[in-house]
Amino acid sequence: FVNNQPVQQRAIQPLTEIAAMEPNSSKWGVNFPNQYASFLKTRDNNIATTYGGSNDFSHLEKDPRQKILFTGMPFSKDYNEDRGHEWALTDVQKTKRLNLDKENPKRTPGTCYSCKSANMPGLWAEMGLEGVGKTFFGDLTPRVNSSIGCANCHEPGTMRLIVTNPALEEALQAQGKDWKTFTRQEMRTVVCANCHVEYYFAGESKYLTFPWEKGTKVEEMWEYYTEIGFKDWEYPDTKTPMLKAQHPEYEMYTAGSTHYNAGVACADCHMPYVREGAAKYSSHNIHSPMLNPERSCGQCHTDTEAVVRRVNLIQEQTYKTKIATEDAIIDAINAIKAAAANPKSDAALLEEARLLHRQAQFYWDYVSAENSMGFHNPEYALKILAEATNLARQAQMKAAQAANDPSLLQTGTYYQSGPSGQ
Amino acid sequence: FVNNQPVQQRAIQPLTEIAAMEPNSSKWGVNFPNQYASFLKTRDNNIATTYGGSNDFSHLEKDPRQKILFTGMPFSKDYNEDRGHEWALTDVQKTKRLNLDKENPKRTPGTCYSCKSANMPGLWAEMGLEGVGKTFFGDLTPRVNSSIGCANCHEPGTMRLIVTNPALEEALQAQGKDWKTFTRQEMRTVVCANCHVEYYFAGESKYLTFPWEKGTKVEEMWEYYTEIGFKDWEYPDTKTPMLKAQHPEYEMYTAGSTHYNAGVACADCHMPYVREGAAKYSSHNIHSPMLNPERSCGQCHTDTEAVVRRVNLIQEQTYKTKIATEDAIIDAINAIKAAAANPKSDAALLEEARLLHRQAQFYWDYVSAENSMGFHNPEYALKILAEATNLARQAQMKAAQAANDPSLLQTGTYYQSGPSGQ
Amino acid sequence: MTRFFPALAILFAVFALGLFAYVTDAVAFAGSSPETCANCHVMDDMYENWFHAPHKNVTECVDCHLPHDNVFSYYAEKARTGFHDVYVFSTGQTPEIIRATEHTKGIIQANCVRCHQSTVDVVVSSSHGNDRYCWECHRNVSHGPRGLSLLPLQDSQLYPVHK
Ligand code: HEC
Ligand code: HEC
Ligand code: HEC
Ligand code: HEC
Ligand code: HEC
Ligand code: HEC
Ligand code: HEC
Ligand code: HEC
Ligand code: HEC
Ligand code: HEC
Ligand code: HEC
Ligand code: HEC
Ligand code: HEC
Ligand code: HEC
Ligand SMILES: [Ca+2]
Ligand SMILES: [Ca+2]
Repeated sequence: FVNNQPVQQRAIQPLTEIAAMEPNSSKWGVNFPNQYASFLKTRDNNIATTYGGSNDFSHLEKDPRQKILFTGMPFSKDYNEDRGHEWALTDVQKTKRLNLDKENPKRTPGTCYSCKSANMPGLWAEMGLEGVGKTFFGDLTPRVNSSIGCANCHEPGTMRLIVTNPALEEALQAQGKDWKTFTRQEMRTVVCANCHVEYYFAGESKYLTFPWEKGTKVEEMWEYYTEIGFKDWEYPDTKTPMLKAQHPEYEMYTAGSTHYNAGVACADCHMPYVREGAAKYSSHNIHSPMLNPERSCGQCHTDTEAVVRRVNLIQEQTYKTKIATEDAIIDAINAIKAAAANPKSDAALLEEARLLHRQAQFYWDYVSAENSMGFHNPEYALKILAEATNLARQAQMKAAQAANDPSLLQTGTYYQSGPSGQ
Repeated sequence: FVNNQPVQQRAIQPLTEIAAMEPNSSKWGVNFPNQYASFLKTRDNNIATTYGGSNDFSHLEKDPRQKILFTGMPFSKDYNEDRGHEWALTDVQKTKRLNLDKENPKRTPGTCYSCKSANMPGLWAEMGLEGVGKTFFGDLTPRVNSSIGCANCHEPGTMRLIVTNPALEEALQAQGKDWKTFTRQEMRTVVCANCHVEYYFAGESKYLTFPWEKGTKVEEMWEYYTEIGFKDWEYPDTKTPMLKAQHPEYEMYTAGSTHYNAGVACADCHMPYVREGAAKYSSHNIHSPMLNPERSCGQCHTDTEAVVRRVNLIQEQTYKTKIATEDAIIDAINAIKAAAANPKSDAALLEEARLLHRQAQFYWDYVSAENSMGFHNPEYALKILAEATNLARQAQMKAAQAANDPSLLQTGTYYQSGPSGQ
Repeated sequence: MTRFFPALAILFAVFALGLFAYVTDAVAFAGSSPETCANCHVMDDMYENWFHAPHKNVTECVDCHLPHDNVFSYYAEKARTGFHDVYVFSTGQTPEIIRATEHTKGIIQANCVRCHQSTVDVVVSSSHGNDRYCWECHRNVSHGPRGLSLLPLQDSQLYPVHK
């Protein structure tokens, strides 16, 4: 059997040549059938895990508090669990968060395609970040026909991992970093930061920007947003200038987590090596490691059961603490609403209450919108939630002071006021 | 290399026979000079680490908030960092927490010697837990002449680890556990639970009791104390029936921590093996593992620097969060004081405020009195602090509602009112 | 006919074994060279990690993985695991993650103690037995740093040289 194995190739022998930024993954697949075949499997996964997994359940139905927390902005209409990379294009096109009225000033810009398609590297090369931002989403649609694909992560020919999103390149530069000097192990994390990061659309041209100028910790992004005076929307009735955090997986993970500290990369857990006969390759069937912990964790942890038990405990503790924070923010919202409706309220104190509300919700969202329910960095997640709860309670107290009305200090208002909570 | 070693003795060859419960460790030391010599070194350590270490600095000076939090009870007079086992007897005799007035109903009972001396196993055998509790501390002093020693942990002859404190045996029994069935590895943790646990003195006979009937998690001990209506003291002016938590190392560590989950024992980190010639033995020089991480952590973690960095980060995050909790509790105390002083305050709401205050401080103390600044179970510590802060803020809000006075909602009162904070 | 059967059977068996030995390179398997174990690519990780671990200078795979109490149990176990491994490998049933069995762990533990008796006597040879494996603490002695990425050690066949 030793002699009857095919001779091992020591390097990849390309069968066909791939053009730079080729959006069609099936062409790359000719050279790399294993990676391509595993990649296609992201279409078929539909298995839920306790808090994540690949079925696109609605977060708003699972936890109706979030409907209240996002009142007045698109996430209160439609917010589903993420699923495999092959679904990205479908999902962005069908979400009710889009505004497809071209004449409306709030129309959805082309920027929303940034992280959903292998056509983007080509489009960025052609139009730049600014051009994409200025184009209406609907106008870009005909030019976008592939979901996420090889071109989002690889350079053809060498198959090196590369930064393909210009917004990431700029954000790294703003911190004085050049990804071209990164090691291969670093790239196994940074390549995910093309997309799994907090972002906002800067200015009229809806320029895709990562708020990392001061750093990627939650305090640093908060400071950045405060300094530029950015808001995603105004919370109705409370009139708080709000921020929405989105999938800060990269930021949370790299904020000194145990695994990051120890040199572990995203791909180590989410793209473990798998064997096909005697050959090994990186699984491109990216999903929750809880669906195959033996493979994802077992390469480093011999007692897989023990670490899975830990994941469960960490997530449960994070989830419970997160819900307590949500309850506190909802109490604050109700108090601020009442205070804002009261013409006698002290304007300065009310403004303080709003600022506390804004910060509490951004801190909470940094944990809530992050997709690992705390696992990527458990201590950091819990520390942030402790701060967010403290801020939310202080927001409520300031509102009561502003209105000089202790009856605004009701707690547990979410439970008292029926299912809508309002 | 295998054959040129001297022939080894297959078991421990005792030179002298040791009597059961022999309090004099130097007698045991004749048979086990290495263990005894390392044990004696706990006298000479005097090195501080960032949050722990072996010099007995004052916690009240390092963080004056604790003086406020313990107002009205002995810990506000004297509360120092712990140091080596050889100091236990000296330290309990010199602490200003003692009440040495034999006629005073609040006189210190003999129970305070329970965890400080190798004479205790013998005294328990003679007087029982009840007899020790009924005896005045001063009256027991002449019978106590050794600090902690071999007899607190070992059975002579076999040198097996054993439970020597009857309170631990009873607490385990109450949970349906029999330590005699425990594995050797389990005993390497349980033997520390003879002392490193939360306790209280039950009833008039000051019967040493561990509050574990419902379990050892913070919620379970809280429920237990609530059910039996126990209080350690009444907070002056607020009139809150308070609880004091003490060194719950065993409880915190075993509450699903990563290391406990993975089968690691206290002795693995605090009593690492050391080599003397070719043979290795357990270091009995018990202290902070941060004083020799290469040995304490280095066999399991090859990158010792990385884990030490992690300890620093975990402790820093826990410390900051703990201070935020203290600030919140102090705000609550000040509000409740004012509400209690106001004759118009609503009694029922005020009572609710007190209950919240009681719980917030017990939760906080479970983390604060635990001696690892979060490291033994970082996620659990932070989760508990998040809850404690939430409870403290709610206590403050309830007090403001009770007095119908929004001016009680001041935050950061510790900073506003000068060094005494009151 | 029945008279010839045993002889024929033996002849056939010798032939079959010879053929088996030829196609499987079995002579190598009778030895103790670690490269032999690594013949199966599924043993690559263990080989690579043993190669980079402290024991490389002093041990071969079989020093830990085969019993050393006497020559019979050594070869009996060698044959047993050898056939098991070959069978599993040849029939394509190799599990994703290979784990030492409890049986194997017992053998390894005895070997640690065999070489390190003098060091560990005080701590393991007590009247109350020893209930942990040495490598619960010495996580890197045999197969290199556990918990660190194994991937950089494995990339040569997967990835073109990366500048
Ligand atoms: C040490 C292993 C590990 C590393 C490293 C890691 N993750 Fe995860 N990740 C997990 C686990 C475990 C979950 C939780 C899955 C669940 O709840 O089912 C998760 C969840 C996720 C999810 C949500 C999955 C789902 O089920 O919906 C995303 C997205 C994600 N991680 C992206 C990343 C990114 C990007 C990085 C690097 C910045 C990263 N991960 C690093 C282990 C890891
Ligand atoms: C080009 C943008 C992009 C890049 C690069 C990218 N992702 Fe994603 N990822 C997405 C989007 C968009 C989704 C959600 C798709 C959906 O739900 O429709 C997603 C979903 C996921 C999920 C959830 C899958 C599930 O079944 O629930 C995981 C896990 C994940 N990504 C991990 C990674 C890792 C690890 C990397 C880097 C190796 C990475 N991603 C790189 C955009 C990207
Ligand atoms: C910087 C990259 C990036 C940008 C820009 C971006 N997304 Fe995403 N999107 C992601 C990632 C990563 C995920 C998967 C993680 C998650 O769902 O939290 C995702 C998931 C989604 C999903 C599936 C899950 C859900 O929330 O229902 C939808 C729909 C979606 N995005 C729509 C949009 C829209 C609309 C915009 C523009 C307003 C947009 N995205 C802009 C990276 C991005
Ligand atoms: C979400 C990001 C992402 C996408 C999309 C992606 N890859 Fe990869 N790919 C990776 C990462 C990460 C690695 C590991 C690289 C390393 O170890 O240096 C990798 C490795 C590879 C390798 C090297 C061998 C191996 O298996 O480790 C090949 C070949 C490859 N990918 C082909 C493809 C092809 C073909 C596609 C499209 C079907 C594709 N990749 C899409 C992230 C991606
Ligand atoms: C590439 C190596 C690697 C992979 C893959 C890996 N880990 Fe880890 N893990 C480590 C290292 C290194 C540590 C730090 C402790 C140590 O040195 O052992 C660690 C620590 C942990 C801890 C303790 C941290 C805590 O907060 O309790 C848990 C739990 C854990 N890992 C779970 C997982 C899970 C679950 C997976 C798979 C989804 C996984 N690990 C994948 C290397 C890895
Ligand atoms: C995984 C290693 C580990 C385990 C297991 C462990 N500890 Fe610790 N312990 C530490 C570290 C690290 C510190 C922090 C030391 C510092 O801050 O200097 C600490 C601190 C302490 C302290 C305070 C030390 C000082 O410097 O004052 C005590 C007391 C303590 N532990 C007792 C215990 C007990 C009892 C157990 C078992 C129930 C236990 N430890 C289990 C690592 C451990
Ligand atoms: C008989 C009671 C008792 C037992 C049993 C006991 N301890 Fe202690 N321990 C104490 C007391 C009391 C102190 C504080 C002494 C002082 O500060 O005067 C202490 C202090 C410590 C310290 C702080 C040392 C320093 O230098 O700061 C550590 C660490 C510690 N113990 C760990 C352990 C471990 C681990 C075990 C079990 C193997 C254990 N202890 C068993 C009573 C005990
Ligand atoms: C159940 C065991 C137990 C009992 C009962 C106990 N202690 Fe301790 N004591 C400890 C342990 C363990 C430490 C070390 C950990 C620490 O300081 O938190 C300690 C530390 C101390 C210290 C040194 C550190 C400091 O706080 O200044 C003093 C003094 C002390 N105890 C006094 C007392 C007094 C007085 C009593 C009776 C009211 C008492 N102890 C009852 C276990 C106990
Ligand atoms: C605070 C608890 C404690 C005290 C006090 C203590 N020991 Fe130990 N001792 C242990 C633990 C834990 C072990 C490890 C036992 C095991 O691994 O089964 C141990 C192990 C031993 C062993 C077995 C060999 C070894 O080194 O592991 C000897 C002998 C021993 N101790 C002697 C003594 C002597 C002599 C004294 C008094 C000077 C003493 N011990 C005091 C906790 C203690
Ligand atoms: C509880 C953890 C633990 C266990 C279990 C353990 N060891 Fe150790 N061992 C250590 C530590 C810590 C040292 C380092 C002592 C030193 O450096 O002074 C050590 C040292 C050694 C050494 C000397 C190393 C050198 O640098 O020369 C040998 C050999 C050894 N152990 C073998 C074993 C064997 C064989 C077993 C199983 C019977 C075992 N150990 C079980 C923790 C452990
Ligand atoms: C007997 C073995 C052993 C000893 C001794 C040990 N650890 Fe660990 N440690 C583990 C295991 C097992 C894990 C869980 C992750 C894994 O499987 O690697 C872990 C995880 C960790 C983690 C990740 C958990 C987190 O919350 O981030 C840190 C940090 C760590 N250890 C630090 C230390 C330090 C510091 C010491 C010494 C004071 C120490 N360890 C001693 C076995 C040990
Ligand atoms: C024919 C290919 C092949 C060769 C050559 C080989 N192995 Fe294996 N080995 C395997 C396979 C396949 C498994 C998985 C078997 C299973 O899990 O049932 C395995 C499993 C193991 C295991 C873990 C299972 C157990 O028995 O505990 C050990 C240890 C092991 N091999 C050691 C060795 C050593 C030592 C050598 C060299 C003397 C060696 N192997 C040579 C294919 C091989
Ligand atoms: C110094 C002793 C030692 C040497 C030499 C050694 N091993 Fe191991 N091996 C171990 C130990 C210990 C384990 C069990 C690891 C565990 O359970 O965590 C193990 C486990 C394994 C496993 C099962 C995989 C696993 O992680 O459980 C395989 C396969 C294996 N060894 C093969 C080999 C091969 C092939 C060689 C020679 C290249 C070799 N070993 C050399 C001690 C050794
Ligand atoms: C064939 C004999 C042999 C076997 C089997 C063996 N060792 Fe060793 N081991 C040695 C020798 C010789 C050294 C000294 C190596 C040196 O100094 O470079 C050593 C060194 C060590 C060391 C100190 C170096 C280090 O890595 O920290 C430890 C610890 C150790 N062995 C533990 C083990 C454990 C655990 C096992 C079983 C899994 C084991 N040994 C199996 C012969 C052996
Ligand atoms: Ca998902
Ligand atoms: Ca100390």
